[in-house]
This record gives sequence, C-alpha cells and structure tokens, in this order.
Amino acid sequence: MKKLGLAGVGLLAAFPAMAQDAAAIAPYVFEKVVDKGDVAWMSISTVLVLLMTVPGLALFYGGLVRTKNMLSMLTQVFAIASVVAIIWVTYGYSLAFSSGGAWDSYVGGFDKAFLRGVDVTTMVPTFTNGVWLPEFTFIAFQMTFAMITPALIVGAFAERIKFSSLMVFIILWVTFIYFPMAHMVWWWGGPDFLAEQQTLKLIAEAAGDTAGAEAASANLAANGLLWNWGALDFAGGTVVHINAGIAGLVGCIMLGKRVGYGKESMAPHSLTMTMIGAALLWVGWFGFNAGSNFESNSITSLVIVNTFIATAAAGVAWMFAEWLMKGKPSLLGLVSGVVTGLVAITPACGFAGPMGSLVLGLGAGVACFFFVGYVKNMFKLDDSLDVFGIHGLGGIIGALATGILVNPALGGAGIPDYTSVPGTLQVAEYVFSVHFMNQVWAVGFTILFVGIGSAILFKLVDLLMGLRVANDVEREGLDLAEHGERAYNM
Amino acid sequence: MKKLGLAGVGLLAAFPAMAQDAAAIAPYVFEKVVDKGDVAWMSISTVLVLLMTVPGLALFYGGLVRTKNMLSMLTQVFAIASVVAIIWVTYGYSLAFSSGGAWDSYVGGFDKAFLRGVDVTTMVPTFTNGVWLPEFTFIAFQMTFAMITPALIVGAFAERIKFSSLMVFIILWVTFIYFPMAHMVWWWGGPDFLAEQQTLKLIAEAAGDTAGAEAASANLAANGLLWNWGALDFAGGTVVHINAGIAGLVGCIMLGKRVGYGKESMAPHSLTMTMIGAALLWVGWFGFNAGSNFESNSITSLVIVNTFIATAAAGVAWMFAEWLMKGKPSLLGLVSGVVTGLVAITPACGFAGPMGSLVLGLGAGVACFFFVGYVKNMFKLDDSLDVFGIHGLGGIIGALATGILVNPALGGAGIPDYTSVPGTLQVAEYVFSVHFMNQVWAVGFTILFVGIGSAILFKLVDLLMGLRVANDVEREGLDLAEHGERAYNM
Amino acid sequence: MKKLGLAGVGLLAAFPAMAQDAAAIAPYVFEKVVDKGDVAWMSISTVLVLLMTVPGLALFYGGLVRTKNMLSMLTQVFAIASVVAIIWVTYGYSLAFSSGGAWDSYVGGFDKAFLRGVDVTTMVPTFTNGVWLPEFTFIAFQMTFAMITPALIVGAFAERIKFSSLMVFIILWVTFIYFPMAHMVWWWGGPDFLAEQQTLKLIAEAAGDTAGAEAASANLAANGLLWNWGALDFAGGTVVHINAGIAGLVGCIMLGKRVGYGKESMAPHSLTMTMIGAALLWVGWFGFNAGSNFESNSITSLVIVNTFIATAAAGVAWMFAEWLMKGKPSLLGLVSGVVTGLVAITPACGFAGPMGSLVLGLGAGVACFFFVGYVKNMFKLDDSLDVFGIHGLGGIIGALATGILVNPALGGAGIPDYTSVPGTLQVAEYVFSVHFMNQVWAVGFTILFVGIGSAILFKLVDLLMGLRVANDVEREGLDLAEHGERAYNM
Amino acid sequence: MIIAAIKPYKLDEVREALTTLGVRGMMVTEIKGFGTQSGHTEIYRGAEYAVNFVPKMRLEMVVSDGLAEQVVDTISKTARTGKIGDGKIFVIDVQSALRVRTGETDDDAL
Amino acid sequence: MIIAAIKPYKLDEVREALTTLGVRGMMVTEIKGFGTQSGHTEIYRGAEYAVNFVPKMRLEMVVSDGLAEQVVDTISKTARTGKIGDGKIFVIDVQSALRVRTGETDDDAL
Amino acid sequence: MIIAAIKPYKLDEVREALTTLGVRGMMVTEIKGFGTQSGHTEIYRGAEYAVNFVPKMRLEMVVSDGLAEQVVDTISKTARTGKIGDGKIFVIDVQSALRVRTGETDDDAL
Ligand SMILES: Nc1ncnc2c1ncn2[C@@H]1O[C@H](COP(=O)(O)OP(=O)(O)O)[C@@H](O)[C@H]1O
Ligand SMILES: Nc1ncnc2c1ncn2[C@@H]1O[C@H](COP(=O)(O)OP(=O)(O)O)[C@@H](O)[C@H]1O
Ligand SMILES: Nc1ncnc2c1ncn2[C@@H]1O[C@H](COP(=O)(O)OP(=O)(O)O)[C@@H](O)[C@H]1O
Repeated sequence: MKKLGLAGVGLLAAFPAMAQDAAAIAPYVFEKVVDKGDVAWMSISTVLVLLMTVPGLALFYGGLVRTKNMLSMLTQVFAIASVVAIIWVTYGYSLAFSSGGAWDSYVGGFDKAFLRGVDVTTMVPTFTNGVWLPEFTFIAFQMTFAMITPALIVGAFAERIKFSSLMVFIILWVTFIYFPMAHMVWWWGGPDFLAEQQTLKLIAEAAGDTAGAEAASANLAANGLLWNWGALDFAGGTVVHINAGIAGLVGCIMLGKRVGYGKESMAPHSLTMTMIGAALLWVGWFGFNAGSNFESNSITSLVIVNTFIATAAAGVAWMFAEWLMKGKPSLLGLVSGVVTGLVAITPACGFAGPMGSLVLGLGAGVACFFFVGYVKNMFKLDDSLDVFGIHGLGGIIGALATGILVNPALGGAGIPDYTSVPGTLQVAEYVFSVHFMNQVWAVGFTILFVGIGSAILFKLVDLLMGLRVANDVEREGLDLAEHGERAYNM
Repeated sequence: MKKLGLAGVGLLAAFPAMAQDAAAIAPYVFEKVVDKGDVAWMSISTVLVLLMTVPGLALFYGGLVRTKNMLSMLTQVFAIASVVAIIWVTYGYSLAFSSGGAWDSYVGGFDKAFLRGVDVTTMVPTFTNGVWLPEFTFIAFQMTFAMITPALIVGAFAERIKFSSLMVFIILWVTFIYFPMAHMVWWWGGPDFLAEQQTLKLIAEAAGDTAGAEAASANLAANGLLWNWGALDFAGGTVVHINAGIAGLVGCIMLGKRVGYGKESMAPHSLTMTMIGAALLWVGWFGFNAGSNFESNSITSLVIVNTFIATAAAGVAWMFAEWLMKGKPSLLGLVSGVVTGLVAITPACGFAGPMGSLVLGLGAGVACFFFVGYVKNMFKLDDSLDVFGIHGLGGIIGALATGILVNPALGGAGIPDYTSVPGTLQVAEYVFSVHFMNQVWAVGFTILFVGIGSAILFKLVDLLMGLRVANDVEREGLDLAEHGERAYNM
Repeated sequence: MKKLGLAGVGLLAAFPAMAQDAAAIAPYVFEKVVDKGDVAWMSISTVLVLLMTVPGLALFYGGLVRTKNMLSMLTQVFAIASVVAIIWVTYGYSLAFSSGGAWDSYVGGFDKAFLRGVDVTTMVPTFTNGVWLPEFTFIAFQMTFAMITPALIVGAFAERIKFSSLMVFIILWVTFIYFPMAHMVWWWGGPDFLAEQQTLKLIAEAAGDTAGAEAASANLAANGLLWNWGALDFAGGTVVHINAGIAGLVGCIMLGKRVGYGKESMAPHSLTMTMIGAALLWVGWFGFNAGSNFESNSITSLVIVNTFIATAAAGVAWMFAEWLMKGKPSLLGLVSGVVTGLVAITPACGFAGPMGSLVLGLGAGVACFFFVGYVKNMFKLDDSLDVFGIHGLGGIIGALATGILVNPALGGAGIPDYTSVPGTLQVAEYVFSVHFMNQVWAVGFTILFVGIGSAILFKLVDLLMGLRVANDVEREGLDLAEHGERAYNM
Repeated sequence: MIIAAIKPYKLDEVREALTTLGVRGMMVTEIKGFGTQSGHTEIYRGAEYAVNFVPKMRLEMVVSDGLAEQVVDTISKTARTGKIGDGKIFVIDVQSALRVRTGETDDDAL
Repeated sequence: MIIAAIKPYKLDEVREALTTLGVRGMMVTEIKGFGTQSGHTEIYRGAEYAVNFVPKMRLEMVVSDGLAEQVVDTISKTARTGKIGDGKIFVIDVQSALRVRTGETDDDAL
Repeated sequence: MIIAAIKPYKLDEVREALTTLGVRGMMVTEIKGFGTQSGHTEIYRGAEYAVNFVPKMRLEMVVSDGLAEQVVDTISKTARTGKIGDGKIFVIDVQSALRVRTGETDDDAL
C-alpha cells in the first residue's frame, strides 16, 4: 500500500504541469491509496457518532421529559437507531450511495442492496486526489448518520406518539426522505473521477471528438441535484439537521399539543441526564464533523477547532442572553446553546475559519434563544424538545452562514474546485451573489421537499393506524402503557 | 520505520514466487514494521474496552439491581477491574502470553512476570506478515480483556455475595481459569514465525534433514491447545463470554436464590442507568471486536459493520419477539437483545460477512429471549442479571455460528492459512464437517473446563470464608452493610 | 507528505555520524513530516480530554454535592470549559505558546492572538526530530487542558460560591496564572530547533565566531523558566493538578466553610453519578496522558500501560486502607483512589516504567487517603470535594516521584537530551541530587506562584462583587436561587 | 382535620378551588393508594410483577369548623371524574392548632 | 382511622392479610421512622454521618368500627418479627368518610 | 397525636429537643407544604412554572397526655425562626396505641 502511496503521490505531484498545456495533454492516471491513519480516524469517528445517538441523544431528550415518559423516549431513540441500521445495509446505502440511473439526480438505485459487490477490496474516494478509503469504512460511517437523523425528530412530539406508528413512520421517512436527501447532497464521483473525466473531456475537445467530450461532460455532471447546484454542506447541516428539524416541526403540528400543555407543569425530570446527553453530543460530534473530512490531516484539526469554538460560543451566548432577559443563567440554557452551536457549525466546519466559527456560534446561540424563549410561545407550538428551534433553525442559520464564511477574505477555506487543474484541488473565486444564493436555494429546496414529504407520510400513518396515544395513556405515561416498565423503582 | 516498511513490503511482495518451487527455496526473511495508524487504532480500542467495563458494564448491571444494592454492583465491577489490572502486569500477562514450556499447550510461564524483558522496542505480531505492534500496545489491549471478563460474572449472583469472598474468588479465577483459557485460544507465533518455520521445514525436508524438519514442525505446533484444534474466535467469544457465562451459571447455582426471590418485587431500580450501560457497551465493543484485528485496515471496517448489524438485528429481534409474546416492546428487552447481539458476533466479527451477521443477530436475539423469558423460569434459576442467558448462551450460539458463517459461500472470509504459501495469507478450503466441528469441540471443552474449574473455586472460597452475606444484610442491602454508603441521598 | 517523510528520515538517519566530528560539521537540515496516524491519535486524544471535563468531571463533582446544588456544580464546570475555550482562541493560546519577547521566560505575547498566522500549513514540533504536527492539532489539544484545569478548582468551594463572581475569577485566573504556568513549563523550540541551534553553535565556535555562538546559545535558552530549570512534567502534573489543587486550597480557605458544615449531613446525593464521572475521567485521561506524547508510537503505549497500573493501584490501595482503618471498603474510596492515581501518574507517565508506576500508585493512594480521611479534619478544612487532597497532594507526590522513577536503574526512561548529538534523542546520565531537586524547585515555585497569585485574585473579586452567596440562598440551594432550575423533578 | 386521597393530576385544580374557598394552607404527600382501582403489571425480562397500588396525592388540612363542610364538598366536586379511583375524603376532630411563627392558636393559626 | 408504622418488607404480607379480612383500601407512605431502633453510620471520605432514622412504611386506613379491632390485631400479628423496630399501631376516631366518585358516605364509602 | 409541619433543616434540632424531653419515637414525612409562604418560579427554555409549594417536614408522634403540652411547646420554640413558613402544630386525640413487637398498649407502647 505504501508503495502505491508513493507512486500515487508521485503521479499527482507530476500532474499539474501537464494539465497546463492542453497541447500535450495526457490521460489522468491515479492509484487508490488507503492510509491506515485515515482508517483509524474514520473508525473512531464512526464510533463517536454512535455515542452521540446512544446514549447521547437518548439522554439529552430523555432528561427533558417527565419521569413517566422517560423510557418511551429512550426506547424510541434506541429502536430507531437499530431499525435504521438494518435498513441501511439492506437497501438504504444503495439508495443513498449508488447510481440511480435515470433518477440519479434524486436518488440511488438498488445495485448495492444487501451490500452486493462490496468487499474488503472495494474503495471509495475522499476529498483528496489519490487518497481513498475502504468502502466498508464509508458504509459504517454513513450508517451512523442515517441512524441519528430520524432519531432527532422524535423530540418534537415527545410524550404522545404511539410507538408502533412511530416505527412505521420512521421506516417510510428514511426511505422516501432521508436516503434521497443524502443522495442529492452527497452523491458525486470523487476527485480522481472528476480529474479523469475532465482530462478526457479536454483530450476529446482537443481531438475534436464532440461525442467523447459530451460523454465526459455527462459523467462530470452525474452527481446529486444539490451537489450540482453547488450547495456547500461539510458535515450534514442540510441532510441531517434542517431535514430533521422540518420533519419535527411538521410532526408536532400534526400530532397537536400534549394533554395539559400550558396548564400542568412539564418540567424536565432530570437535567442531570440532559447534561450528560449534551456533553456526549459535543464529544461525539467531533466524529460527526471531523470524520466528514474522510482524512486525518490538518483540515481535520481545523474542523475540530471550529467545532470547539462555535459550540462554546453558542453555549455562552445563550447563557448570557438568558441571564440578561430572564434573570438567571440556567444549565438547560447553556447546554441548549451548546447543541445549537454544534448544529450551526456542522455545514460550515470545514469551510469557515476559527474566527468565523466564533461569530457563527454567538449569532446562532442568541437567535435560537429568542426563537425558543419567545417566538415559539407566540405560536403556541408544542415542539416539546425544540427540535425545530434548535436543529431546524440552527441548521438553517449554519447553512446560510456557510455561504458567507467560506469566503477566504473572512478566513474561510474558499470554494473547492477539482477540475480547472485536474488532479489538484484549486480554490475558485468567491462570488457572494453566487455562492450565498446556492445555499439559499439548497435550504429552500430542502424545506419544501422535507416539509411536504413528511406531512404526507405523517398523514398516511395517521390514517392507517393513528399517530397518537389515548388521553388516559398520555396521563398514565407512555412507559407503563406502551412499554410495560417504569424508568425508576427507587 | 517507513523505510523498513517499504523494505518489508518489498520482501513480502517478492516472496510468494520463491515459495512455489521448493527447489530454489530461500529462508523467509522479514522486517517488523509498526504503522502509527495501527498503534493509534489499538490505543483507542484499548480505551474503548475500558469504557465498556467502567462505566458501561457497571451501569448495565447496576441499573438492574435494587437501589439498596446499587453501590455493591458498581464497587464489585470497579474493584475487579482494578485488581485484575494489577495482577495482569505482575504475572497475568506472562501466564497468558509467554511460553509455558512443557505446559505450553495449556498455560504460559513466568518469564514475563512483572513485564520482565518488555520495553519500548519489543514487538508482537499481528495477523499480517510483516506488520507488527509494540508489545506494550498488545499488553494494554489484552489487559482490558482480562479486566472485563471476571467483571461479567458478578451479575449472576448479584445482591447476595460477600465482597471479601468475591475478591478472593476473582483472584483465583483469573489465575486458574482465565489466563489458561486465553493461552489455550490465543497463544501462537504469528504469521512471520509460521512462515519462517514452514520455510525452514521445507528447506530441511528438501535437504533431507529430518531433525531440522521435526524441529520446525514442533515450532509450528507450539501454540495453545484450542488454537491447534483450529478453533475460530476472532475477538473472544470463547475466552470472554462463554467463559464468564458458564462461571456465572455455576456461581448462581452454588450461591442459591436471593431472599424473597419470586415473592417480592425485584424490579430494576433504574433502567436509565441500564440503558446508558448498554449503549456504552455497544460503543466500547467496537474497540473489543475491531481492535482484535490488531490493524487499522479494511478488515477493521468489516468488523465494525458486522458489529453494527448483528447488534441492531438482535436488539430488534428481541424487542419484536417480546412484543409478540408478552404484548409490549420494552426498553430492557431491546437493550438485552443489543448486548446479546454484541456477544454473539464477537467470535464471528472478522470471519462472517454482513448478511451472515444479520442472520446471526436475528437468531441469537430470538433464542436468548426465549431462554431468558421462559426456559430460565422453568429451572427456577436466579441468574439475577442473566449472565448465562446472554453471555453464556449468546457466546455459544456465536461460536458455533462462526463455524458456519466463515464459509466464503455464505459471504464469509474463509479459513485463514499462513503456511501453504509462506509469507502470505491464503484461504483454505472450507469443510463443514471439519470446521464446524472444531467449534463444537472448542465450545464443549470450554464448558467443561470452566464449569468444573469454577465450581471447585467457588466451593473452596465458600469453605474458607463463606460466599454469601447474612439474611439481614441482604434485607438491608449490601450498600450499607458491606460498603457503608448509600447510592442516593436525594 | 510521505515523500518528505522518507527524505526526513533519511537525513536524520544520516546525521549522527556527522555530528560526531565537529571538524566537518554541517548545518542541521530537516523536513517537517506529519504522519496521519499521529494526527488521528491527537484528534481522539483531544476528544477524550473533553470527555474528562464534560460530562466526566462535572458528574464526579456533581454526584458529591447535595441535590439542591447539583445543577450549580454542573453549570460551573460546563460554563468554565466553554468560556475558557473562547478565551483560548482569542488570546490564551498566544499567551501560552508564543514568544513573550523580554518576558519570554514567564509568559508569551500577543502575536498569535485570534490565532493570527495560524493556518492548515503551519506546524509544531513533537518530541522526535523530524516529526511534526499541524498547529491546529496542537491548539485543539492544548485547548482542552486550558478548559479542564480551572474547572478542577471549583470542587474546593462547592455549594457556596456566587456564579457571577466565579466566572470573573476564572477569567482572571486563567489569564494571570494558567497561561503563564503553561508557558513556563511547556514553552520550548522543539527537537529540530534545538538540533539546529546546537549545530550552529558548534559551527560558530569552530569558526571562532563568538557572536554567532552566543546568538545560538541564546536561542537554545529561549524556553519557559521551569523548562530551563529542567523540570520534568510529561502530561501536566504541575501545570494542571498542583496548579488547580493549590488554587482550590486558597479558595476554600478564603470562602470559609459551608453553612451547617460539621452539623448537618452533607452526604453525596448520587454516588452513581460520581462513579460515572470517575470512570469517564479514567477513560479520558488516556487522551490527557498518552496524547501528551504527541505521537502514536511505542511510548504512547507505555504511557497507556503506566496510566492503567498507577490508577488501578491507587484505587485498590485507597480501598484497602479504608477497609483496614474505617472497617468498610467504599465505592467512593475506590474511585477517589482511582482519581488520585491518575493525578499522580500524570507527570511521570512517560518517564517511569510499569513497576515504578505500580509503586507510585500504591503510595499516592495511601497517602491521599490519610490526608483526606484524617489530616484534613484536623485542620477543619472545608475543601468540599477534596481538590487539594487529591489533585494538589497527588500532583505533588507525582511530580516529586517523577524525579526518582525517571532513573533508568528503576526502569525509567531516563533524562532526555536533544543536544549532545544533535538530531537524535540521547539519554543523559541520571543524578539524583540534580534531577530530583529540579522537581523540588519546580513544585516549590508553583506552590508559591499559584498560592499567592490565586489569593490576590480571590481577594480582588471578593472586594469587587463578593464571592459568597447569602445564607438563605445557601440553605435553599444554589440551583433554584442562582440558576432557577431543579436538577430532578421526579 | 380533613384528609383526602385524590388523583395526582387533580391536585392543582383542587388546590385552586380550595384557595378561592379560603383555605390558607395544607400538607400534600405523594402516597401509594390501595383500593378497588387495580394497578398494573410490569415485565422485566423473565420476571412479571403485579403492582397493585396506584399513585395518589394525600391532602391534609385543618380548617375552622364552619368551613369543613364546604371544603369536603369542594374537594369531592373538583376531584370527581366518575371513574374508579377518584379517592376518599375523611374528617377528623382536631383538639388544637398552633402557628409556630407567631404562637397564635386554633382558628387564628389556620 | 388506623395508622401503623411497619417494616417496609412486611408491606405486601400485611396488605394481603388485611384484604382477606375485608379491608378494601388504604394509603401507604414511605416515612423516616425514629424510635428505639437505632440507625446506622455512613462514611464518605473524611466525613462520618450518623443516620438515626430507619425507613418504615406508614399505613393509614379507615374501617368500620366493627372491623377496627380485628384490623389492629391482624396488622400486629403479620408485622411482628419480635425484633426491635416492628412498629406501632394507633387508632383515631373519624367523624365522616366520603367516596369522591359516588358521593357515598361513611361506611358505604370504605 | 401531635402533627407538625416544620422547615426541613430544623428537623435535627427539633428531634434532639424532643428526645431530651422524653419523646421516644416519631414518624417523619417529606411533604409539599402550601401556605402563605410562597414558592418560586422555574424557567425551562420557553416554559415558566410557578411552583407554589414549599418543601416541609411533617412530624407525627403519639405521646402520653401529660407530655403533650410540653411537646407542642418544645416544637414551636425550636422550629421558630420568626420568618414566614415556620409551620404549624396540630393536636389530635388518639384512642389506642400498640407496640407491634411486644403487644404492649397505650402509654406503654410509646
Ligand atoms: N378505607 C380506606 N382508608 C383509607 N384510604 C382509602 C380507603 N379506601 C380507599 N382509600 C384511598 O382512596 C383511593 C381510591 O379508592 P378506590 O377504592 O381505588 O377508588 P374509589 O374511591 O373510586 O372507590 C385509594 O387509592 C386509597 O388511597
Ligand atoms: N411515639 C411514637 N409516635 C409515632 N410513631 C412512633 C412512635 N414510636 C415509634 N414510632 C414508629 O414506630 C417505629 C418503630 O418503633 P421502635 O421504637 O423503633 O421499635 P419498637 O416499635 O419495636 O419499639 C419507629 O420507627 C417510628 O416510625
Ligand atoms: N390549614 C393548614 N392545615 C394543614 N397544614 C397547614 C395549614 N396551613 C399551613 N400548613 C402547613 O404549614 C406550613 C407553613 O405555613 P405558612 O402559612 O406557609 O407559614 P406560617 O406558618 O408562618 O403562616 C405550610 O407549608 C403547610 O405545610
């Protein structure tokens, strides 16, 4: 492998020169090099994302509900993660990360169902020419994303949904919403494929072979819809957070308020658990964000620094905003801000600079505090655990901010360009009107697609089996009625 | 190191050809290459296995006992892990992983007691020719296995054992049961040693030097008993889980039922803690399983994928089986299934394919649900936290299934063969009657050895100091009586 | 990178020979090589140190206070970590790790404020010639140290400090105490810089160029004060633990005892949480200690083994000492010992051998048990969560022991020497009177500097805004009064 | 002294009703209620437990004789759902009452 | 009204005995009991705390006058272990009882 | 029977005072107290909850008639802080008492 490595590097290093004069242009040759350091980092990142989900998210949500519904919360998150893991290897991975033929812009096909054709020798590209990963590494990492996203939704209609209906809804939702979204945002050929096709195109054009040139151009465009739109989403702000946030919003509206909402106290039964959950989300999120770099290099570290800063900034911002407006700095406020910061930095973590991340964190923290603390009440919205207020809104802020902070003038990494000098990663000129608008369109599309799609699925399940438990069940609590257990027997 | 790396690779690459014609056969030369990516992965894997033990296992068990015994559970797990860590570096590592001379098939010797002769330059082999690890890396990783295995046992006789007696028992148990088992299953010379000896054998035979040939053959056979039997156990299904499961079974029978068993409610005092524990077991188990690959490569990722699938499948299987048979899907059922899946995939994780793992998970989940939910009650067995029902039974199912799923025809990795082409890893032909039976023998031997051995040790300690606390102590709870504290003062 | 790698290694390998005869001495040339395995290990180490802080430390402390103050504990730790993270990237990193010009022995300057000049191409040295890390990797790792250190202090005056005052104090404390301490202990040029300057010096001397020789000598001495004193502190025993321990001691004296101290029961409200915290501290500490090696090699593994042994030994030692002296082995005793062991091994983890670590652990465990169990009461000291008794005292024991256990005769690594053969790491002769005394001086200096400095800052904040809450607030609990929440609503 | 066992979620409602009636204080305890209303069954792995108590709130208040009847009345009205398990109200004679803060006694103490 | 303090693990036994006797309901509270039975000492690092209460169960039930004696009897028989800390039983006169659900009063309410 | 509601942190003090007075046992319950002393407000993100109860300790003890007055006295003295929320003391007539362990009745049972 090392040997290949050198060869590969050699070739790549040698390449740019050639690329310049189209006259003597040569086909792009490359080797697929896997570095054990990258595999080690991706493996642990995968584990960290699982840590975010269980116990992280389960506790963050569980601590916020009433004792009588604690287990329902934990079971929902844990069961969703498990069921989706099974779906992922049966057909999910294929729908998200294989060619969809005619539908390729929107969703993948079934060629890789049951992981057909995948073995320890197949590889996937990273964001660097000549650097590849074992396909299983990629499958495992992406699996954890598919596991956590639907689990994020359940906070919006906590303490009132029927477990059976939820399971059915989730299976439909990942199939018709999540996998297509992942495909539209993340499906592309990789740096070496682009370099190869771009070179073929140049050669064909030089040789006046229009057919060949068109074929190459087609290949260059064989990516997901939003990818082709140029949407920037480093670690899944759109696919994961806006996606879950909107679905949650739709869900809490369609299920309606909890019995006693606004009248009885629905205070969190254990902020200790919520703190543990928030902390583990922070810890695990480094796998989520820095793992999305697919390599273990200086950019990985930049992502880590950004994730630290934006998170701390949003936590502190929310805490002080609350201190100022409500008189006291609360732990729940602090950790809510922390999660907001994690959400907001997700799409930007590899594109923004440290100071940009600081500003983004502060902004997102204050904005979400105001939404959750005031706006939400105005709409009498029972988004019980603020899935929209934190993941939806935070995700939108982050996605839009990415279009600004990517600007090198603001310390950003700039717009990646793999084709102008095939075989190398160049930075394209930043144009606000273009690159910011790309983000706007992507966000807009996602809101519509997910909003409408989720509404249809909720309605469907409601008609089929009813979404909500009976009032008495809600009063007694879901733990006893739905799961036959109590969380605590002290 | 890199330089060596290349050299090593070069040699290995060059080798097979030679190996073919025994005529011009040359001695097997190799370099010991350590890759920093492997060390990074093994280091984090080591940490992950500690995470499984504390707080993972401690919480998984602790949450299932009554409030008054919470601390006893936590203290037992924590103290066992600590005491065994000390034993490990004094004589445990030596008994498990050094040559035992005449006893070499059964147990190691004392050459490496107090880690004599180990320093930052000594290395141990992996499963790939030419790829080695620092010996300290191996010592640390294996240490965590020795720490968690005895801790698994205590769940079987929770809420009634005397702390002092338990400590004495554990010290005896690791000395006379665990270290020998580890030696019998995992003690071998490594790929390069086998290649070297096999080559020497061929050369000797070619030269008609029978003495030399026999010497080499002897070296080729200088492995642990079960290793020589050809037992497959990728990450410790036999050494860790069947081992602990059987010891637990024997223990709960010899200690007898808890006071009030069957009459009073012994409901778990905090399923929240149990959920956290189960989740951390899942998270940490990737270090346990994928770390057992000793390298950070595509096989590591295959192990991770398998561990995800089998676990999720078993969790979901148990949950639905319970839903069907008992009317409600419980969190405890779900997480019990999750742990069952982790146990079952352990021996198979590097040998089975993803779909094989899926089937294994589903099967193990349903089987253990039926044992724990029905069979166990028939035998009025107070295996309080189902150590046998989950670790013992799950481990047996996994060990046997490994003998089937390793079959390449079922997507398995096939039977490893390091000698037919020295210096390379070949896949030997799979023969059910041979390879499945190997597993049967290994399992049978383990059950007998551990069962009888543990029974003797329990009896011994019982006679010496009594295993069980007084009734009043059991009523008041072990926390106050044995440890002088209460878990909660709320 | 790989290419550089080889080059670098080549050069280094080639070097020693030359170094010998000053006659034909050549300038020291080197390449900065980054290994992805090192980056992967440092990245996960960074994450592990965060895990130590939240939820680790927060829970370890939180579990020990009364229910009514749980959230205050959690909020203090979480908020401190977040605020310091922001300070770190604005000016903290610069004060700790940039040249301080005239003040260079004591503190850094502001050249790197707002991370000016840092990007994905800048690098920092490790402890091995030719092996470097991305600067962002180093910034992130060191950030986590700055985050946890001040958080350690709050345990000393738990349940009575005003949140606002604490925040102000912490900001002052990191600025005037922590950053300077870090600079004084850890600020140096790195192996390649030393080799380069040493070579220049030799060349200059050979050429009789005294000016040049002096310049080079000056550069060789451009390190932090305690570094130049030759103080050994592998992972921060002085900077982190003695530092926080002394500050805590001063704090608890200046704030005074809690209302009802000695009269009312102040039993820990949840030892379960304390156990989780202690376990996560252990887990995360491997990032803290082994990450401080900056590389992923056999020394990393040695550190891991040492950290395991010393910790287990101290835990067991405390438990048995308590069993002997107080009649019962408690969980709190066990985990207190575990944390003591972690603290004590911190400065020694890369210098001592496994058996030295075992002895250190046993000694520290017993010593701290006696202080916390007896001495402390004699002084009627309300160091509520034993910050001094464990971090202060444990840190001092560890720092002094390092000066002994580093002795190769005791299995230690020996005194590192980068200059006698530039480009290589040599082991200097161990002289007890020299190297042990170095530790004594370093410890003494730290105690004085931190003690006096912290006292001034506490006094200042007290005069400005008062350190302590009103009696009624203390009675009602800080959670409701200061944060407007309750930890549990069960 | 009036002692009542009611359904937990009725507490706020009852309290408000009583306050408007002029009851100035009470002691509330979370209790396990046994009665005709049956509990539920919990299953933990193999073990099934029949939990035959129902969580209730126990109200205890001392009121002037004049108020007693209305209080009983108000509680029963507000706490009633008509479903089994609504609870019980008992009245007991009190000999003396005293307000610790002031030392006032009997009716002045309430 | 009969009020009893018993050892927690005796609760189930006592309850069953009373049910067979015809007692149809009661209120049970977890209490801290102080009495001749001494508590225990807890040690947390340096600090020792003498916990001088013992966890007990407080039973409270109203029964028709006819039943009262047997009830007291049954409780004392079933709850007795002969060891210190078995508990106490007190009887208090009740003026009126009412079942919220139906409005039935006195004996019909029980 | 004497029933008192006091501030939680006064429990130890009161208990000691009563022991010296000769009270040999009591039942203590953690209760939610409603009275003139107002509670507090909690804020969780957007939601504000007015918690209008205050945690109190409920003491319940049966003493011989002779002792009753002193007991009431001692409690009110020791529990008094003069601040609102000090609590109340009620006295109720007990018909009979019994010590489970021995079967002793009335004054001997206390
Ligand atoms: N005899 C009794 N003495 C004291 N409390 C009682 C008695 N009977 C019932 N209770 C209390 O009243 C609650 C409701 O009574 P239950 O019989 O379940 O329903 P209902 O009041 O509608 O008949 C019980 O949970 C118990 O707490
Ligand atoms: N005078 C009393 N008034 C109310 N409850 C009492 C009284 N004396 C004892 N108790 C209750 O009875 C329980 C048992 O009494 P104790 O004196 O400890 O043992 P015994 O009943 O065997 O003498 C105590 O824990 C307490 O709850
Ligand atoms: N009428 C009452 N009946 C029963 N308990 C009462 C009554 N009034 C007050 N209490 C109890 O006494 C406690 C203190 O009473 P409160 O009115 O708050 O202060 P104060 O006693 O100083 O007037 C209350 O929390 C409640 O538990």
